[in-house]
Amino acid sequence: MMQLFDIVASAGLWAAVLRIATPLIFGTLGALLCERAGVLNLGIEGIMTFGAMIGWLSVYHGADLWTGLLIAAIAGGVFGLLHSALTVTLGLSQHVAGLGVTLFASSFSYYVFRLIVPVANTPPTIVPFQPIAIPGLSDLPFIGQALFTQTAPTYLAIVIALLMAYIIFRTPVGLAIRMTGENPHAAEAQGVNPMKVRYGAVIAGSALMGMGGAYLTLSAFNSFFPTMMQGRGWICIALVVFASWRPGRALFGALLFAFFDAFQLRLQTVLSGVVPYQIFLMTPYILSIVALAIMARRARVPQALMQPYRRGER
Amino acid sequence: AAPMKVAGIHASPVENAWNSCLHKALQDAAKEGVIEYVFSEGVSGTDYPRAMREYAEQGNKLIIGEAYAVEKEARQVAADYPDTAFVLGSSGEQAGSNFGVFGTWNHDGAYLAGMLAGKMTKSNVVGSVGAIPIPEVNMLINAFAAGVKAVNPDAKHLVSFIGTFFDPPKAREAGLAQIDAGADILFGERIGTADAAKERNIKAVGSLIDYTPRYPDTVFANALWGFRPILNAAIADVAAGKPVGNNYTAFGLMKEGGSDIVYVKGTAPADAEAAMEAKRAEIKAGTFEVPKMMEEPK
Amino acid sequence: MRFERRDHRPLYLLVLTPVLAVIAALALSGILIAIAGAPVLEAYWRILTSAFGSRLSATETLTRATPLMLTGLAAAVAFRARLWNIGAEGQFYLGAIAVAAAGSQLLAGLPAPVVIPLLLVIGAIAGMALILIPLWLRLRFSVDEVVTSLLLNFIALLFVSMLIDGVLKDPMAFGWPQSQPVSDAATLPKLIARSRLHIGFAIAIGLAILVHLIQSRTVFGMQSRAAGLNPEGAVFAGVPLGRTLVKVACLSGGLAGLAGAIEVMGVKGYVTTDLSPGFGYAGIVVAMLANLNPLGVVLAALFTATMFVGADGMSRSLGIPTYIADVTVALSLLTMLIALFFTQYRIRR
Amino acid sequence: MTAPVLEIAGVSKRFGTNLANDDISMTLAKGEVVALLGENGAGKTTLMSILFGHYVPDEGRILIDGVELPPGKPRAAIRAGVGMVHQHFSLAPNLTVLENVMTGTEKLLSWRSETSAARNRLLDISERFGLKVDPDARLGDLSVGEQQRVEILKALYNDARILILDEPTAVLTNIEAERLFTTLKEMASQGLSLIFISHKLDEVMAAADRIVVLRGGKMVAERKAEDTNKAELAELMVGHRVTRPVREPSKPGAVVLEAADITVRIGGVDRLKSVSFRLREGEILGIIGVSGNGQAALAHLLSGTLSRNAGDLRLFGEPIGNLGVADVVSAGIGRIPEDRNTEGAIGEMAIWENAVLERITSFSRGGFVNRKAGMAFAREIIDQFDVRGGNPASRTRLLSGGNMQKLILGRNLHERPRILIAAQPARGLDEGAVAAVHSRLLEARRQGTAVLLISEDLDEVIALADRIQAIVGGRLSPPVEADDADARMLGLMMAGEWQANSEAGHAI
Ligand SMILES: Nc1ncnc2c1ncn2[C@@H]1O[C@H](COP(=O)(O)OP(=O)(O)OP(=O)(O)O)[C@@H](O)[C@H]1O
Ligand SMILES: Nc1ncnc2c1ncn2[C@@H]1O[C@H](COP(=O)(O)OP(=O)(O)OP(=O)(O)O)[C@@H](O)[C@H]1O
Ligand SMILES: [Mg+2]
Ligand SMILES: [Mg+2]
Repeated sequence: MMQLFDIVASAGLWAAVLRIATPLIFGTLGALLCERAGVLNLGIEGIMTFGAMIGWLSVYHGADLWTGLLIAAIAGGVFGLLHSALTVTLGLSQHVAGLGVTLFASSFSYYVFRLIVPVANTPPTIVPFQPIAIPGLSDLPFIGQALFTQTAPTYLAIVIALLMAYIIFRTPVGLAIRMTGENPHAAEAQGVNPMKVRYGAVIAGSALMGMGGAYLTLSAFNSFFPTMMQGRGWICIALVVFASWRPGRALFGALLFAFFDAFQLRLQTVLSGVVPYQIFLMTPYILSIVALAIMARRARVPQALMQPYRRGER
Repeated sequence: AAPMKVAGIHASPVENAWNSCLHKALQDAAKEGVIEYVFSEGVSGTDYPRAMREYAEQGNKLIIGEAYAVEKEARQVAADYPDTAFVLGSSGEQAGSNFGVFGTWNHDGAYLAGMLAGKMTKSNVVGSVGAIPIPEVNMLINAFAAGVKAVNPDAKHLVSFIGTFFDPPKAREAGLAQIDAGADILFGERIGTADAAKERNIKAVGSLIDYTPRYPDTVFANALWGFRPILNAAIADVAAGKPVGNNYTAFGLMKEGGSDIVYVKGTAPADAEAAMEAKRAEIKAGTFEVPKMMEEPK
Repeated sequence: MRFERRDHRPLYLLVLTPVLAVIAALALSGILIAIAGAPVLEAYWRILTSAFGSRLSATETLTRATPLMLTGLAAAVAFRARLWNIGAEGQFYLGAIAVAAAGSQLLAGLPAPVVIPLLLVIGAIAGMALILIPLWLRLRFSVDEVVTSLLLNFIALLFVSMLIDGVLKDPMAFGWPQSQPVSDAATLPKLIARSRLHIGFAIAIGLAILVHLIQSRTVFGMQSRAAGLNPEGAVFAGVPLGRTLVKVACLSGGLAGLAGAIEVMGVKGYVTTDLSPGFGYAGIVVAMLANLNPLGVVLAALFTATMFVGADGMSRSLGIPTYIADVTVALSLLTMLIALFFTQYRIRR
Repeated sequence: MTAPVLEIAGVSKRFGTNLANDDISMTLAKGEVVALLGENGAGKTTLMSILFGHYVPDEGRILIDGVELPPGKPRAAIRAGVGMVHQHFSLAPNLTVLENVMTGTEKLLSWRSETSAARNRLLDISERFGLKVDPDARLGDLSVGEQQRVEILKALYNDARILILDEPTAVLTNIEAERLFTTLKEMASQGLSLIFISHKLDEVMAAADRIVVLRGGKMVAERKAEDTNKAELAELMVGHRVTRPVREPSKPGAVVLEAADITVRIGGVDRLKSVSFRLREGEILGIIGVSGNGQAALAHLLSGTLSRNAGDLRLFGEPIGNLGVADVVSAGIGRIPEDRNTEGAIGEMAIWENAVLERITSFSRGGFVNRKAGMAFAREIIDQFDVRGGNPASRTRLLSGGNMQKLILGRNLHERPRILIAAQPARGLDEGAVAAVHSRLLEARRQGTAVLLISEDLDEVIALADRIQAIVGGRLSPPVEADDADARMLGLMMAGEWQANSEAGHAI
């Protein structure tokens, strides 16, 4: 019991929570934006993979880190464009188009990576984002080390979460997005073009996914590996539901999930071998499902989620 | 003679350290003109037997790879293609005349690195980050721990498994968690661990390949494993028309010159280095054998 | 530019569009092949011969299509009733592990004609058991099953990993986490000797026909379709909604579990955590390619397997990165989806 | 005459092979109220959708104040002052009233929604036109009538000068409808021009200045309200004379269904409170009431999709427990649901499947559906009940509302049920279709079927029912003989006035 308390009370744990959460925050916000406009984007796993690959590749070829992140965002946006073309213009089934995009984006990432990067004994590296100690704040005891010694993309992710909450609930374009996700016919009747809104939301959301992937290779690590995404994209899809489609709660959900993960890694150091490690790895998923069961009744699903909108068809 | 046609089949991407050992040795051999090398990577278990068959049908004389996930089927394939030699990483036994196996036994180096680490730790806590507790990973981590204990019986040894072979950011987090728990030297069975050590300015030990160039001030020792001796032995057998249904593991042992430790001199205390070098000589001479403990480390 | 739904689907279109889709996919992956410096035309030829050019390749293609047919059917059955089961991957693994558990220990020693059907049933039941969790959550708490069934995939895989690392671990595997093998009696007979093609392939086709009959001819098929299309209307017409969904879920989960069982009994013999290269997810795409038609699933699975096995073999014979196989499959799926769209819609202005 | 604010010039629109609008031209003057009339599928909604920019016309132009609107751009239409209230509401239930109204009214890429200014403006408008709403209420929590108000406010908020209402009263109660038309008249007097679509000829006669009639996509007539009458309009719409059938006297037989003190509770609310009634062979018992007073619960209870919490039900004299759909159907109870699109039919399934689904046990053996018999059954219904627009194998969604209703009637009446539960059987139908449905109900009555008619339409109930009970707040009034009833009295009953008088026996 004492040991558990020590783990939770360690600043290192909370710093890890923020690090582990960062790609999830980007991804979840991205998926959330798409879904708010009525489009489920299961392309996320592949888009994050491609973001991780292309962001890293750009920096490896001399771009600076921020340019790498930007390129990952743009690449994500391009896949968002593909997903929109399939699901918005053609109105194809959103699950399937998304799985198709994931399959394509991830295998394409690996293929491109293998063509461009010579196979070496260890994967080539870049110099990743370095932690920024925020002057003043980072000197605070405990909190300082836990919260204010992250790399720049982590701070960016948090800012984007707050910004997105503001945009969705406080600006005209946010209202247009929500309306499109609730009832695209109503949006159209008010002169808002639901197709354009969906395109915009999916492209922007996918750009965020690309950035989330790039965090893994530009900050959390310094190389790209095929298959390194390890299901993080799917977690984001779950977190959107967990967050009842609210950016603030998405931030919270990502942090909570990351907490489980960071906690289990530390728990292993004290309980190693007593409990099968798979149990630890399962916990975040099980708790997500439990949380869903508790929250589902209150969650307000965007009513037009997964419904294609075709003009002039009833 | 014309170079021998050799195919490599890798279940993981070839960046994966273990596969990269094979891949590098094969590439080197190809560069030297000894073999002609083709390969597939990221081959799933379902597709693995087909890849073996396809390479066999394409006339490759020797097929190098890993049977771990397909032990039964791999032997079946070998039986179906008696004219092709298969030499695969495996925990099982060789079969017939054309199915050879090898293990990855670089635990000698790990033990020696542990001897250095045991003398270097100030917090008296060291940690190991592994993929999943399979025998060869266990053996390595146990050997490291045994090396530590041999010189510092009071030291505490932490172990974490990340549950997958391939998640460097996660390995890094696992390493950080161990540092937070007090470890000041990390044994990184998985890539990513040393990144944690680097970030927190502590020392780390690498496995299979030499990580020191990648983490110059962090990784001070590596338990190397060389595949080339195994490959050479297999090529020689094939060329001589001898059956390859052998266990080639021994060619990878330290006393056979297949594995070793490389370390940055002067990082550990001089007496620790001296003690370690003495053990190293004993191992090479065959007078000391590092215990092979395959059970999951606690 | 607008799209207008076609009233009639002319036959030439139904034939032509898929062909165009394949051509488009091949053209696109041809670009990537050319970038890798390989001869494109030869690559196409190699795709064809690698998929069907020899006894080995043809049987391999059919072998790889087998689990796709079953997971494709699992998805098609569920989606028809608007039950969004994204969890076929997890159900696949549970089916597999159940068979490994029963086939290696409980039922060892029984003769093949007894043990094989018994194990198939056990695998199906395991798949059903898993899908009942998201279904229960949906019926009881109205939790969206897309997410829960997706998450259960990870849990199921970890669960399997735990079992094959623990109670079901094969002591003969030198500590590698893999299950004990099923007994020889439990191994599915081969359809063609000296190949991997086993009777699971025939079972899958038989099940596709059976599912087709169920969906098109039976009361349950009609009711499940009604429940999917319009739950309120179905209730008014006396369709027992909950019971129908449970039946649909059992059918879907059962098929996915069976896919895992058959893969173990027919191909691999035991369970590891890399038993499935995403068969469960691929099944969803297969089902959609088939427009949720059970017989179409057979064709779609064959198509997908052909593309994969063909491109995979091609990459080996031309020495270009293996990942081209998945890229080609992905491109074919995307172009095929678009092609199917144009069999249903026309462009106007 | 002043220049028209709106001119529709030679508009044509084709869907596949179907010419939905055929060279239609019409005008609208400032402050004028025009009613657009026509059978189901005549092309009214299509024309208005073109005007509003939802659809792109194949030919023709729309001019506002003499300036041509770009086709297919709802935004341009809104800017030009066109507001549209859709046949099926286009609102988002999860958003607030204010959010529904504000969508698209501000520059999309601005950094702030001016919410409080918008709230004030909305309150101003609602004050001015007497359309009261709470801007911060969640839309889904509002009644249908209030939602209708929001739809109109949305248009007014955009400074609409031309307001189009597509069947605005189809889902409103009489009282709400009256209130709506008062408001609309008021708007017209303030200079707004209005086009409304309706199947209710009374409304059309009362509210419109001018009436335009469409038939089969063509404009067939245009009349000033004072120069025409209901009969002529009905004939213009359908192309031949329509008369609603009248009820002949009949001798009701034995009581087949008897309810005593039935209570139904849903989600903690009593939807039915000690409801009692008796239904006899060969009679039509009309249940009138403003929607939302328990009609749905009553219909669902008798349809087998809801169970009661208290009270007794006797079917053919036998006491019975809770009934499921299968029991109800096999007992020979026919059911016409209130909402044909959600409950009555499954649009994506074939007509024959919809015909047999609720009695699937009689069309199957050993779990297998007898498709041939089902198709034959559907063909019989199509022939006997004059269902137009599809064959047994075509998708039901392609049927118009009226024809879908005929299909539902047909599958119920074909087997000559002993009891028929008919909820709003003529809602949203055109004059011709209404007449067809009514005569079917009367014919069933003649053949001895006991009909429970649940309706909000007083005229319909007075015309069809032998006896009438009102439902208010889940309670049922005592019955009155239809011959003794008049609109005023029924209006009082619907307002719950019987309770005061019921002690005095049937004093009214
Ligand atoms: N989106 C569409 N796609 C294809 N055909 C359509 C579409 N909308 C309308 N139609 C066709 O146009 C014709 C006119 O339909 P419309 O909805 O305008 O009728 P309406 O006069 O509004 O009928 P109602 O009184 O039932 O509302 C219909 O017969 C139908 O065939
Ligand atoms: N998507 C569509 N494609 C083709 N025709 C359609 C489509 N939707 C409707 N129709 C046609 O439109 C016509 C009118 O349909 P509509 O739904 O307007 O009927 P309705 O009487 O208004 O129904 P309701 O009373 O439910 O409003 C029908 O003839 C139908 O065939
Ligand atoms: Mg209409
Ligand atoms: Mg209508």
